Amino acid sequence: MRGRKVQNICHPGVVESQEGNMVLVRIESRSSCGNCQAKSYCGMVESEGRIIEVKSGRSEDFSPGQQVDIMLDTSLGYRALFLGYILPFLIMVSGLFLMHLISGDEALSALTAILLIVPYYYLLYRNRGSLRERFRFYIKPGSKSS
Amino acid sequence: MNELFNEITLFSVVSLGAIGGVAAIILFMVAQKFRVIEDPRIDIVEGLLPGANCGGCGLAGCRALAEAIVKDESLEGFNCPPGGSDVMQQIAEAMGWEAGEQTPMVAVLRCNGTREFAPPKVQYDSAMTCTFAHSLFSGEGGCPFGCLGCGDCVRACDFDAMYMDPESGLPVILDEKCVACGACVKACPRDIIEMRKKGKKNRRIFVSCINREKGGVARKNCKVACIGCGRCVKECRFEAITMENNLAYIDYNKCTLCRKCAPVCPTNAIHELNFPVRKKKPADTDKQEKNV
Amino acid sequence: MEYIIIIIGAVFVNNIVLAQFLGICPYLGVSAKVPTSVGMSGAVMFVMTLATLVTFLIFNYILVPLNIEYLQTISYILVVASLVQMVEIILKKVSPALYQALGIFLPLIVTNCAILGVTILAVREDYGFNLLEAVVFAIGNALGFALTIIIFAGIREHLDLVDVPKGMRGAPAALVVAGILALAFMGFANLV
Amino acid sequence: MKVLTVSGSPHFHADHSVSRIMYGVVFSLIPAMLVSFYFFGLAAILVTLTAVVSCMAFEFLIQKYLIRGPMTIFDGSAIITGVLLAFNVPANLPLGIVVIGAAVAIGMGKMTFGGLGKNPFNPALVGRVFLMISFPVQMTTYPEPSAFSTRLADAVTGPTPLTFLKGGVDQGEKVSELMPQIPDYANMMLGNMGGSVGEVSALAIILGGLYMLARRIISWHIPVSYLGTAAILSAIFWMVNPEVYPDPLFHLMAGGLMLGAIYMATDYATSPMSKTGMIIFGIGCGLLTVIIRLFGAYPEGVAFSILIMNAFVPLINRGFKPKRFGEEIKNG
Amino acid sequence: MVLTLIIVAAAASFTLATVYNLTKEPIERSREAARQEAIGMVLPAFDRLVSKKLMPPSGSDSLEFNLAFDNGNLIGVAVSTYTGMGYSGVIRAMVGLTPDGEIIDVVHLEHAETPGLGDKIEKGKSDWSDQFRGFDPSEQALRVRQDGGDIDAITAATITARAYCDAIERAYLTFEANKQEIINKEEE
Amino acid sequence: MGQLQNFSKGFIRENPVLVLLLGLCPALGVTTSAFNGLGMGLATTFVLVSSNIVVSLIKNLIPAKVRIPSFIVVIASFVTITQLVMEAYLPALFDSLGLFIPLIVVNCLVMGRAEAFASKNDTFSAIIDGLGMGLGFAFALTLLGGLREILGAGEFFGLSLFPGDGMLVFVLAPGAFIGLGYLVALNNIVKKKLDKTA
Amino acid sequence: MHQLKTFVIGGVHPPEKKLAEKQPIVRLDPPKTVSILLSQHLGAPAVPVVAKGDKVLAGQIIARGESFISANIHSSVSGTVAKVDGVPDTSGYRKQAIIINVEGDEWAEGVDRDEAFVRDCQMSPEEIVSRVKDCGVVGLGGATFPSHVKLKVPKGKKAEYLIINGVECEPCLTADHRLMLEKGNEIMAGISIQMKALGVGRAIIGIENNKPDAINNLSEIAREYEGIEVQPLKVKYPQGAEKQLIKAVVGREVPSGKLPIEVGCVVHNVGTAFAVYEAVQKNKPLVERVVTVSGDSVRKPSNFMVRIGTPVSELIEAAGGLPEDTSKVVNGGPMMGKALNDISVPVTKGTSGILAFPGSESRRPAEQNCIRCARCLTVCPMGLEPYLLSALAEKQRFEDCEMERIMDCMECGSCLYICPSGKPLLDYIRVGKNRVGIMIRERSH
Ligand SMILES: Cc1cc2nc3c(=O)[nH]c(=O)nc-3n(C[C@H](O)[C@H](O)[C@H](O)COP(=O)(O)O)c2cc1C
Ligand SMILES: Cc1cc2nc3c(=O)[nH]c(=O)nc-3n(C[C@H](O)[C@H](O)[C@H](O)COP(=O)(O)O)c2cc1C
Ligand SMILES: Cc1cc2nc3c(=O)[nH]c(=O)nc-3n(C[C@H](O)[C@H](O)[C@H](O)COP(=O)(O)O)c2cc1C
Ligand SMILES: Cc1cc2nc3c(=O)[nH]c(=O)nc-3n(C[C@H](O)[C@H](O)[C@H](O)CO)c2cc1C
Ligand code: SF4
Ligand code: SF4
Ligand code: SF4
Ligand code: SF4
Ligand code: FES
Repeated sequence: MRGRKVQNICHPGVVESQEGNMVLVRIESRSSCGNCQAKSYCGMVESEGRIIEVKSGRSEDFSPGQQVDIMLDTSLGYRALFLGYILPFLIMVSGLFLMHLISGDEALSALTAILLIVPYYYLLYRNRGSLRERFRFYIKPGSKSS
Repeated sequence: MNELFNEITLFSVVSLGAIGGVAAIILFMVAQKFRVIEDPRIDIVEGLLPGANCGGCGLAGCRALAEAIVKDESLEGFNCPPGGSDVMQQIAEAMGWEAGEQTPMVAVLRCNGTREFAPPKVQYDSAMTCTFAHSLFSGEGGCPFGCLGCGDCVRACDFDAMYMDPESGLPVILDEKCVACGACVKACPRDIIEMRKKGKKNRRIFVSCINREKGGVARKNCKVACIGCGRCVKECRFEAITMENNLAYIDYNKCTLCRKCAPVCPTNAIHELNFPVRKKKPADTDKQEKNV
Repeated sequence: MEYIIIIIGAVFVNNIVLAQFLGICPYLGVSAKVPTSVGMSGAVMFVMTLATLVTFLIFNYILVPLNIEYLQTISYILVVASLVQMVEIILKKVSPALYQALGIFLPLIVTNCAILGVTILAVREDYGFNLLEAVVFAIGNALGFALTIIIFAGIREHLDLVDVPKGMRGAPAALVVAGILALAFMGFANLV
Repeated sequence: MKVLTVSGSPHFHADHSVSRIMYGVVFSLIPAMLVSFYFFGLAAILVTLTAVVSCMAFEFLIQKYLIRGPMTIFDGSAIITGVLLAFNVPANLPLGIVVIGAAVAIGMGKMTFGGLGKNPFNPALVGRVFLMISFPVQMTTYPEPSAFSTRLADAVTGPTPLTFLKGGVDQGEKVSELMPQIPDYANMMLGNMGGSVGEVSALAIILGGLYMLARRIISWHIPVSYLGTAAILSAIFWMVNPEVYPDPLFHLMAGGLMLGAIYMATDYATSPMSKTGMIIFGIGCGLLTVIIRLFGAYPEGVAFSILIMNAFVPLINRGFKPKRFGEEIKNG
Repeated sequence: MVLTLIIVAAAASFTLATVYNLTKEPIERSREAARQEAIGMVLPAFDRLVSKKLMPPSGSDSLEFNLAFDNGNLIGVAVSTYTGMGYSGVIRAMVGLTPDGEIIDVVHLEHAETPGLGDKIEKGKSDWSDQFRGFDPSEQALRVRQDGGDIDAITAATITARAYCDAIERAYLTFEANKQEIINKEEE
Repeated sequence: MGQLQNFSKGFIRENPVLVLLLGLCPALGVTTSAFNGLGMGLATTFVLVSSNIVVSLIKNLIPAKVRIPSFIVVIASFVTITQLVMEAYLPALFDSLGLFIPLIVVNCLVMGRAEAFASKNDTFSAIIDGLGMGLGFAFALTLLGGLREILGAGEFFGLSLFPGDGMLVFVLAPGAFIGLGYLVALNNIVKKKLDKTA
Repeated sequence: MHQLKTFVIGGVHPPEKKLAEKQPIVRLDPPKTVSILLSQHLGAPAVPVVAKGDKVLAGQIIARGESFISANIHSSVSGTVAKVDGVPDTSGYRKQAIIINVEGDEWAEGVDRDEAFVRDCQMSPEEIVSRVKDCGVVGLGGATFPSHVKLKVPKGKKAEYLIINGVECEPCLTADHRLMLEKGNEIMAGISIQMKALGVGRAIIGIENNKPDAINNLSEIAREYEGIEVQPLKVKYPQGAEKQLIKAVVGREVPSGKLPIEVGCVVHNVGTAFAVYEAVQKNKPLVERVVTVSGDSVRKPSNFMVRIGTPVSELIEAAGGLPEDTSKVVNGGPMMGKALNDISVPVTKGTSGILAFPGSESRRPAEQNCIRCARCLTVCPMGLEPYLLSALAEKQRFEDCEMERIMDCMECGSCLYICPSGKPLLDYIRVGKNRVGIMIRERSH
């Protein structure tokens, strides 16, 4: 009954396929220069977008080709941001400064800093299951406005 | 010679080759993982579309339509109202398909409750939005079906195809600009605007009223309301007119534009657009001319 | 202290967008939503730092010793472009869920202009930065970028609601806002 | 019985209107205006008049020919912008520059965004900062105050207390040695010091502020938090080293702090909506003002800090919402 | 695929190396020309130039001293000096000194001061820097008037003016500190 | 679309700066004077045309998957060549354009034309396209540079127009944004007028 | 001085204009015909149980509320059913109504029309509730929510306080005020009946300080009742709104989107208490109510006891008719009432007042740009940001409206009252609420 209190981020996409209670949705990375011929090549971001898997109890309501909106809690978005970028950033920088403090060697500390994110990513990899559980998406039929 | 090709050349070639190699491997992997399988035809189709992103096709923008068309490999069921059949024809040519014949449509206003015919009984003094006015009261003229005149439809039109006539208090649709995107239809809280076939030579006949009240009641608020007398239904030989809830409706697919029905309507609720002037004027054609 | 001065300098005095004119495209283009601009900022922070580390190494340990500094542009662009992609790929492999969430959160990842600009500036002679200073410089610039785009996303949300006159809507208003913002930021002149 | 009017509820409306509020502000500015006329004479009157007239003229022209909107020049907001712009420039500023300032304030600061209430930045300050940066020489040459002055542009010029002190401290001189050379606090309070047209008299400005508070045109939150923060921060520095950093009282009365805190930080369109937001805004302005004054290149930081905080207003509005009914369940 | 890119990169770098080698000379030459021009502007005609680096009494970098000889006589020294006190960024200037330490002329080499304000130190933009001609730092104070010196500041750009004085003074002080050595040079 | 149209569209209707809003960083960064704007515009045009030529020549030799990185390398090479040649023969301009020359490499305009046009068309069309777009870019930059120079310094291409200094703000960062903002608005109006007459 | 209790966030103080304050309630005779709408209450319309031509008596049931939230409707007069047809309601749309031609004034059997006061009630709580339901009692405070529903405490919840709403915070209206003066005993008895039904030990009557006579009168009577007390309140609109009243009286805040029972309170209007008394002690269905006729255009501001279904025009006649310059007639209070486009509409159970204003007072101020003065947000008693909600709704950004809690708005009108730029804030907020409501409903099924 009650309105959602959480804030959502919305992103339009197109249903790619639908199996079981899983809907695969392709979202476009809408780059800044929307009307540029270079489109997605600019900035060298992949162009065709990504496939998002959405679990939905009403997956049969969605058919391939349909325009939908994918939604995600803003707070989850921030969490993803933290795990994806901020935390490795912090690890990298603190590794850099620590190593520099210890060894005083620039090349060594730089390499350490860069390599430190490898174990971080490994940890992420080990936890991918629980992350999958946590990052849930909602789906709804698309609207023109968004 | 040494001037041009020295160890700098060597270092350059080697190091950049190495960097390039590493980059290549990474980018190669990228290409593998995120292969671009986008059909180049989508771009072509998109290029042909007008780019108004109006949503008239029912999809989220021109690109979406282009994708859908290419995906279906056919134009069946797709329609770009702003572009019209011209664009569809072009796409068909570009793709080497047959273009499906499109019926050009246009928006019509099914209310003639001008200040003259449905004089205002009260004065509205709130936000100029039909949606709110509709929720507040039946309207200045008292007709609970008629146009409220706050112009939600006009604001919804992206193509400058509508304007509010200050005289009549009704919106006016400019046929030549209307691309049948349907935005106004959605905007009107009273469903007054209908998308109809443009018709031969732009000619259209329709009942310009959607009042479903009983005749007397409807007539009390508006002189040109459809009173549900049924004369037009009897007059039409093509069974194009139906009567439901005291309201006549002309089916544009059946109507042959024979013009028989209009003169018999006692309230002049039936509109003829873009016809030549009748030779023998029935009682009050002057009113009809206003509507053209 | 040194580091703090570098950061204050990069964030306020020589703001990357408002004074150095780098990363204008994302400034104008990134969606007018505050959360998105925060996301963008985080991604830029990570990538900018990483790129600075890598290019610093390449510059000081390959290009300088071999006397081929002139290959800076071409090698940097290759490095920056592939780094950005690599982060993406790794993230996708490592945690698809995370990757997907970020895909919804961020409309675009990183624009190279700002990254490339900062990596080139970080090894500029007259700054004479050592590695740590270069990294702090990169972080400062990322923060400066974050500050401006988040402020601007806020203003944009406001402008979206108030019906800016037709001719000024969109980019023109955004640029004028940037201009006034740059005017205001001149107040920080000579702060460090 | 005439035709009935149908409108949504409520059917009562409070006795406010935009122009009443705006003219209230204009009225409250009169004391400061009189003080400026007293000390800077005809020049101040001319500058004020020019600014007001050109602000109204530019608003008229832009509404009429560019935006084609309704006539708004008599709602009083352009008058305020004009007066405050004039109050923020030296009395001997060439009138041509005043007109440019008015054009920028109204054209760029206000009408670019659609006019009253839509602008994210304070128009008068946009005008002032634009002039400050475009015409640094003219904008930093201040006439000396003199009672019933009738002189025009060629008045004796002198530094404002802020420039004087900053210049001195930058040269390594001590605050205690510099202080005796500037007007004493009583004179500063009354406005007998060098400075922009309307900023000199703290007393007159406070008077106007009290009037606006009494009429509930503004609330206390922004001025108090702004002045309070500035006072506290400058007091901390002063306690650390009184020879380099002047005392808080000096900061409060010198320069445009009072004018800024009471008239310009409170501008509705460019300040936060909620009470907490206003306090955050005031604190931000206070911090920035003191930092710029003490460490920046400019002796005065009020205009810059308010403009910078203006930029944060949408974020503040987003982050500090009014307390909602039923938010925390307090049962007892 | 990888190979293609390596080849492309190699081909590109090969071309670049060639262009680099081709332009190396002209770049050197244009740099040298700029230096010569600056020296020429601050010194009278000379026939021989000897360069040497000297550390200033204060400052992190050494200064380049160009001793100019005419007929074997030291006729002046062109000092490439710098200051970090500018409004934005480092200011570099070439200062010409007579063997007595009097300033012949000053010309800026590089600065990032505000156009319209600080850039008045450029000779083409204003004649402000002409006041250094014939200035004798041993008798007059190389400081702006506001600071009790004998140099008129640039209106509204005191900082730049102050910085410029600092740069010149650095050159002068270094010159004074190493005067002996420089004079000795003459004797070599 | 005729070649002429291909060439001319870059000036108003599809002006890369004023309409497509591409490459704004250099557009803002270097336009302190009309001359700098023109210089930057021409440098970009050179890179654009040369890389368009090379791309259209080698388009068939490059496998699709490494197309983008190869194009990057090609573009970066031309940028470096520009850099070197400029430093050698136009040292003053080189100094004032500074960082923005290497940044041509990330100018979406260059990459965009290479990818969207040159890689699909013959060499001649690619040259025309590059020239059109590049000169449109140069046009916008010169316009903005001129505007800023006139308002900010009272000069145009170094020629003094009126005595005095002008409004300093226009040579500084804020002036760049403000000038471009109103130019874009103006161009919108002009474009609308053109569309109406068309 | 001791600060009077009131609610904390927001609120305005419109001119009170209680013109009919001193006018005793006058009972009006039944008119010639009445039109009794089938939907006079919140919830589903009642279903008619009579047909054209039927003879009916006053107090006889003529339509039955069949769904869970609905209410019975009784004839307010005796006579013949002329037809069951659409008649324009207050907004001009036709709604089904039973139209009765009045013949005499005979009452149905079982209705006790004796005025004598009966204090004690012997019924069990269940019996009370079912009697209230049978008699078609609905909330008379404005929302016309069926009272029997509110008298049943939902499972798992517990009511601690019955709060009686005698605030009458709307300007002009004096119906509750007069009722409290003239029917104090009956109201008190009604309250104790309601307390019994709800099983609560305490009832608090909240009355604003501008009605000292009512406060005195009820305090006097309350001494004879255990657990009932009178709480004087500071004058502030919209104190009468349920959540604000609870906050003012017991200091609890009903969470967003929740009902008062969440914090152990049930709120009833004094008129409802009186109606409950009449239903339970006198078996008299809700067929008449007190209506204030007032406003600057009314010649004789009065309080009338009228039969439901009487045309508004008759009330106005009884109050001396309307002067020529009248240009707005409002059904309800000036802050929440509905402007009528036709004065022939019938009185319903929810009609608390009929106000008429001259032209000078009935026009809205001209609309200007929002100057972001924050007045609307300062006065919003729900702590919302009306300027934002309205702008979002105008831009059709309904999802954002929902996020900004548009559904918390109770349409009190404080924001639109205070706005200096004459922004039609509430109009757009209503559009937004409407659409968000649809969105929420679509989502939940
Ligand atoms: C945008 C801007 C740029 C400035 N650039 C310089 C500059 O390059 N050099 C300088 O000395 N002062 C510059 N100033 C002025 C200083 O901030 C400061 O006001 C001045 O140097 C103080 O000197 P005065 O004693 O002449 O007023 C600039 C001011 C502004 C607003
Ligand atoms: C803004 C607003 C003002 C209200 N003012 C009053 C009032 O003055 N008196 C009153 O009895 N009810 C008022 N109500 C209605 C009450 O909220 C509540 O519905 C009523 O007291 C419940 O009692 P009832 O069910 O017996 O009507 C108001 C409601 C709103 C939303
Ligand atoms: C869907 C709905 C269900 C309600 N259920 C109950 C209920 O179970 N118990 C109760 O005491 N009141 C209930 N109410 C009544 C409200 O609390 C409130 O008294 C009524 O809406 C009138 O209040 P107002 O005049 O302030 O708007 C309900 C109201 C609605 C709309
Ligand atoms: C309390 C108050 C303070 C104001 N302060 C300013 C001001 O500092 N500068 C200004 O241009 N306008 C000011 N105005 C006028 C008006 O609000 C301003 O022009 C708006 O920013 C225009 O949208 C003020 C108005 C009020 C009510
Ligand atoms: S009139 Fe209606 S259908 Fe026609 S273009 Fe306008 S909005 Fe679309
Ligand atoms: S047609 Fe509909 S939307 Fe248009 S003005 Fe009339 S009521 Fe409003
Ligand atoms: S009260 Fe009116 S003018 Fe003030 S903020 Fe609210 S909507 Fe805007
Ligand atoms: S009408 Fe709604 S938004 Fe306005 S003050 Fe009342 S509760 Fe708040
Ligand atoms: S040119 Fe696009 S971000 Fe710099």
